[in-house]
Amino acid sequence: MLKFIIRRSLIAIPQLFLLSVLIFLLAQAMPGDALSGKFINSPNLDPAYQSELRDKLGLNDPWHEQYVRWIGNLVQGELGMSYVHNVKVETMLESRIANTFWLGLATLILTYLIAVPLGVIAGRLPDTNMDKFIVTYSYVSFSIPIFVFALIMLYIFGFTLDWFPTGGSVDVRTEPGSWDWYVSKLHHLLLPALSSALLATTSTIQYLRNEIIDTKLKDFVKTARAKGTPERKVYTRHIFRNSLLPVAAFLGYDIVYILSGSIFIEQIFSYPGLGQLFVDSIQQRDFAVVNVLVMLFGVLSILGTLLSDIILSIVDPRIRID
Amino acid sequence: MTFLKVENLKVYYPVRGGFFRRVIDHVKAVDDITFELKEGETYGLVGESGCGKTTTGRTIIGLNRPTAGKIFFNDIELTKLKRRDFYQYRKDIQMIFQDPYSSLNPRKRVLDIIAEPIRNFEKLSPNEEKTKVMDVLEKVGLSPESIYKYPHEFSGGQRQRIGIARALTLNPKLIIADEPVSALDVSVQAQVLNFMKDIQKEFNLTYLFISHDLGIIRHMCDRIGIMYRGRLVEEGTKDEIFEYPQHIYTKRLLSSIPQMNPEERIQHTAFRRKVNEEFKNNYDKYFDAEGKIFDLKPISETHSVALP
Amino acid sequence: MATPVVNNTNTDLEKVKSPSGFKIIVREFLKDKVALISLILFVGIVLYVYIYSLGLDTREVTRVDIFNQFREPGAEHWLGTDYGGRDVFNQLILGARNSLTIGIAITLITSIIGIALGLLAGYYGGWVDNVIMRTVDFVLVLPALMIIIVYVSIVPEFNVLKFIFIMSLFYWTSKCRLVRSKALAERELEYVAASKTLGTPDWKIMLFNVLPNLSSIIIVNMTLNLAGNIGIETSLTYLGFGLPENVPSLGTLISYSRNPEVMENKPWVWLPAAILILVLMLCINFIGNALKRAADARQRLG
Amino acid sequence: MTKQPLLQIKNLTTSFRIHDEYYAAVDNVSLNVNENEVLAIVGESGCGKSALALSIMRLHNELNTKLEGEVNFKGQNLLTLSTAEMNRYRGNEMGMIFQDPLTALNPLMRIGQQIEEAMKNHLNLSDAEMKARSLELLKKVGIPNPERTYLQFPHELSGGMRQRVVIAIAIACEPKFLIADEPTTALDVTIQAQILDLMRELQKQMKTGIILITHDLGVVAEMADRVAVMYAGEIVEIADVYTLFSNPLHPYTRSLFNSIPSAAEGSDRLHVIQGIVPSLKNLPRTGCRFASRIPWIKESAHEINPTLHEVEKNHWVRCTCYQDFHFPDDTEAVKYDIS
Repeated sequence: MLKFIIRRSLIAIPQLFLLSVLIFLLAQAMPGDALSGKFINSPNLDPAYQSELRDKLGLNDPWHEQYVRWIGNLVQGELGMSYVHNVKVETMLESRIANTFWLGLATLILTYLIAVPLGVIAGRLPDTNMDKFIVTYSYVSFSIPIFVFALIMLYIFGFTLDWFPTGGSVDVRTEPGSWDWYVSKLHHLLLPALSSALLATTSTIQYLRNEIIDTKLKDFVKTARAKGTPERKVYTRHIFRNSLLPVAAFLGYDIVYILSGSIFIEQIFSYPGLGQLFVDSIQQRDFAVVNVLVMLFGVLSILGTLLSDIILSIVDPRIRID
Repeated sequence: MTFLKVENLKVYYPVRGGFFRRVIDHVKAVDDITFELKEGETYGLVGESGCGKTTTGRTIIGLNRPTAGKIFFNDIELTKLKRRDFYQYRKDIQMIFQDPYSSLNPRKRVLDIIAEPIRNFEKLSPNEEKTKVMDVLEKVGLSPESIYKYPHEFSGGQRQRIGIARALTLNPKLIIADEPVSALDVSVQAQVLNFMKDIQKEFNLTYLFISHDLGIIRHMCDRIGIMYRGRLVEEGTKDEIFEYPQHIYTKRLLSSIPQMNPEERIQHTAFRRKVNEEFKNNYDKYFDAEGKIFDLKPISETHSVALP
Repeated sequence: MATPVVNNTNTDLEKVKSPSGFKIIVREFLKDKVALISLILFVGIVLYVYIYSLGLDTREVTRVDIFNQFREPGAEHWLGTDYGGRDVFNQLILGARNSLTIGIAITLITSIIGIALGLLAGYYGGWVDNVIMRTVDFVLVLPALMIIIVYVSIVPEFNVLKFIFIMSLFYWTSKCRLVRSKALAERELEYVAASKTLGTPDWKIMLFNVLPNLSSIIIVNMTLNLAGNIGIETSLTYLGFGLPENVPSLGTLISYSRNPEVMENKPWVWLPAAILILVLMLCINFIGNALKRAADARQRLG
Repeated sequence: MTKQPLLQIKNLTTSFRIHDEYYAAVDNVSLNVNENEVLAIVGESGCGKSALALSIMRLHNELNTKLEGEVNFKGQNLLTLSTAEMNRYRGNEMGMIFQDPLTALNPLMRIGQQIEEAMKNHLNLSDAEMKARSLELLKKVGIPNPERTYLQFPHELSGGMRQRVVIAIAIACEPKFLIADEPTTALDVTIQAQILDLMRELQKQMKTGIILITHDLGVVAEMADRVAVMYAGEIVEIADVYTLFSNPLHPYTRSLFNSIPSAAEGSDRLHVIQGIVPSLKNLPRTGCRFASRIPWIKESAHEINPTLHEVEKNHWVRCTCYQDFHFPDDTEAVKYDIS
């Protein structure tokens, strides 16, 4: 198993490298020095001064030197400067990382809280009305674009019914750290997380349902019954266990899915997280911030899928060999 | 002139392992085997799963690439030919497959299935093609009207006949039959086996008959090669193999076949136990220090055994 | 010769003649009323949209008329007007047409790429498979949406073709994976080996033997992908990084809701577009899933 | 007979639902199995032999299966029991061995756990006792290194070893009765011989009653005490193994024997049974079910409602057509297109 994990991790290295090259190339296509954010093309600046500045910043060096320097800075945690706000990118990320993390975590928890029971029920009792309802829900949730769904949720529960706040991550009037503050945070989190989670359940529900239906027909389930195992245990020990374990491996992919969805969710709910920062930065053409965010999301994606594969190898003994 | 000669054939598959998935070892699916087929005979290759019998058949017809060794067909070295020439010469060799369900493309009509080789090798007008296909169908005992049907409209035995019809369209000289009846029920097996014997006489076919079932092999074959772990352990005529087996593995294989006579089963079990004990105790006598099988040595004109 | 000619009683007994693919599909739709309604609704909407839009001129429709700002729905303007005084209904039709057309274009392009690479990878296996699948793995972990957004905002002279290009660059992978895994399984079936022994060249086996056996799965997948691609296009347009301004999309109308005033008090501007997307997506999905069941049923019989 | 049979099947009918209609795969079958006896049920695919095996253990999907008749085990009709009551028998006094040892074992559970599951259900043993017993069982079924295998997963074992594990599970609670459904079909011939020898030995030791389901007459000859031949859901002939092999009477039994290229003797042409095995939906429900496959036998030779006749002691044959049965001569073969 360890061997598998190491080998699988080794695949992530070229992926990380290619990702960084891609972002480097994108950055070259952006105006100014999008990697450090220290320099912007501007018609207001004296051309001679601009050229001097380029030299000073090393923007005329060969590309591989620039690349190595950029990577070196990244690794040391120097992410560059925001053109627009003229602060370090790290500073801009700080508060937003926490917000996105909590939103993501809440979404994940809600996703599994909804998906696992529904998938199990549908798989256990296929072709009943309950199952038909769950399957229809999973089709519907699969087909609605996240931004449409989020908008409708916001319109209904935020504006029309006024059950949830329609923007922000916390009520600014509350004292940070106080009980009310936490409650307010949760209150702000709930609607966006629920909107995202209700759609993220699709794959888990459908996978679980099909897997349980398939597993029920497997010979080893017959063996278990032939041993005289009580029906309840046949389900828990054999059917659910065997079908649920692979679901654990979806975790990484779910993280990736939820992250990319956060771009829309945070925008619609005006939730100050990384996704919103990304859209704002693009609109303000604050490319240094944009680059860091693309890199960050890419790295998280790579780590997420890596995590999935590792979980799968732990869960399924057949993969450990190899 | 030799009809088919397989000389020192080796088929190895790489085993990858270690950190960088380098080739660390080889699975020796076929490990240096030599045998010959005479025109008109049926040669049986027998062995248990994984012994390399199927790989041998598939390599002769070009589905697998040999690692080393030569294959001669009518004195032409197939293994040396370029791709295109290979197909020209190789069309005299055809194959009958194991599974009558998966060996026919479910999306194609019988006409298209049987005409496939004609379209590859002969330029015929659609009408000539149709006549030829109907002709072949009639030969295998199916109605010529079935050309517009799909495979799923036939039973297992009929499908197997369609497969045979397809193999017959190019008038082959050698047919490699890879477990042609093991997917079928006993009564259908009989039908296909009888039929294979009939067409053998009619078209003067040579069969390389690959099977794990010694009963069927005995029924069908003139000469037999016993394979074990990628090598031939014994080769001889049907009677030599069944009446005077020499190698311990052959004996073991034969003693494993269930006796059809319940009166003798106690003796048979005892005999089997004896053979198994000999297999364990005299292992060194039949296998070299590394557990490898020796090269075949002739003990009579037709009978060879892998003994030191 | 001993072989007797044809025993027709044999074939008669075995007449379990399974129905053709088309019949199975018809049966599946007749059985599933939701899918049938979806199909009728979808075809109706598509026909209406394409025919009606023939009489519309994009420039006319998008001309700003400041005096007609935010008219509520009424006789003159079915669905009212937006902040520029433009008729919402006309924009809705044009948007739907553009979103559908571009969704279809992207689906076709990504399908061709995905099917071609997937077939090659699955059929040949080995290093070909390795190279293609590692590429797929890499594209899959890229933050595609973000990169598309970056591309859209920095590429000079952005237009529809460039949008289709960048979308296609990222969304061929799932089809490639699907086709590859199916082709891999198909390759092991003996009919492929049979074709090889009959002298059929590889490209013919791939195109005329393997591909037709994957067709139902591919069609199902394309249907579902169409919904997905329209979803992504409208999402991006909603954020302002999708279709350029001269090509209105359904996402454009919805994006007006980013103004809280419109969101809360003038739902006629954005809600119809949102509902239309919803209806289209649901229709496509129910159709796709009915097709999927038909394909599964066919597989059981085949 | 004074002694009560271990298992008594009376008029068992097993029907499956296909498109809202029930079709009997096992049709009115009655059988006895005694203690310390191996009864083989032999037939081709689709004859209902596996459905019969599953019916005894009641392992069918209950939603689309209907069971009628009686299955009496030690005087208790199993068909009337609730699932929970049935579970007291399964794995305890009745064990089952399946065809494919790979799929019969849970891929995600260690071998030890899978053997102990049966014990946990029925025996009151401590963990240590269970482990000791599992190791003993593994040794008993001929696993060379029980300690190691105990901790392994199914995919780490070869096919023969897996089937040994399946047997170990089946005999974990020392059942009085075993059903073996094609236990060697998925195995190579040398492994098959080993498994058959093992089963024979265990059977003698434990005096188990066994129903052995198989399509292979060779396996029957090696293993069985008595044989029932099934065709189209019915038993067509039943006799002790020596009688059946020396004097088969029913046309189907005789045809079956004649279509096998036996390893013992080499005849040139094999007998082909005319036509095909009818599918469940098209099973003939009246008259002699085998009649359509021996068309050269005149209709009057068959009974209208064929029953089992005891032609000699304990040798039963269905229908009267066996008296007039002969294999087709050349003119009949041409007339009825028999290849």
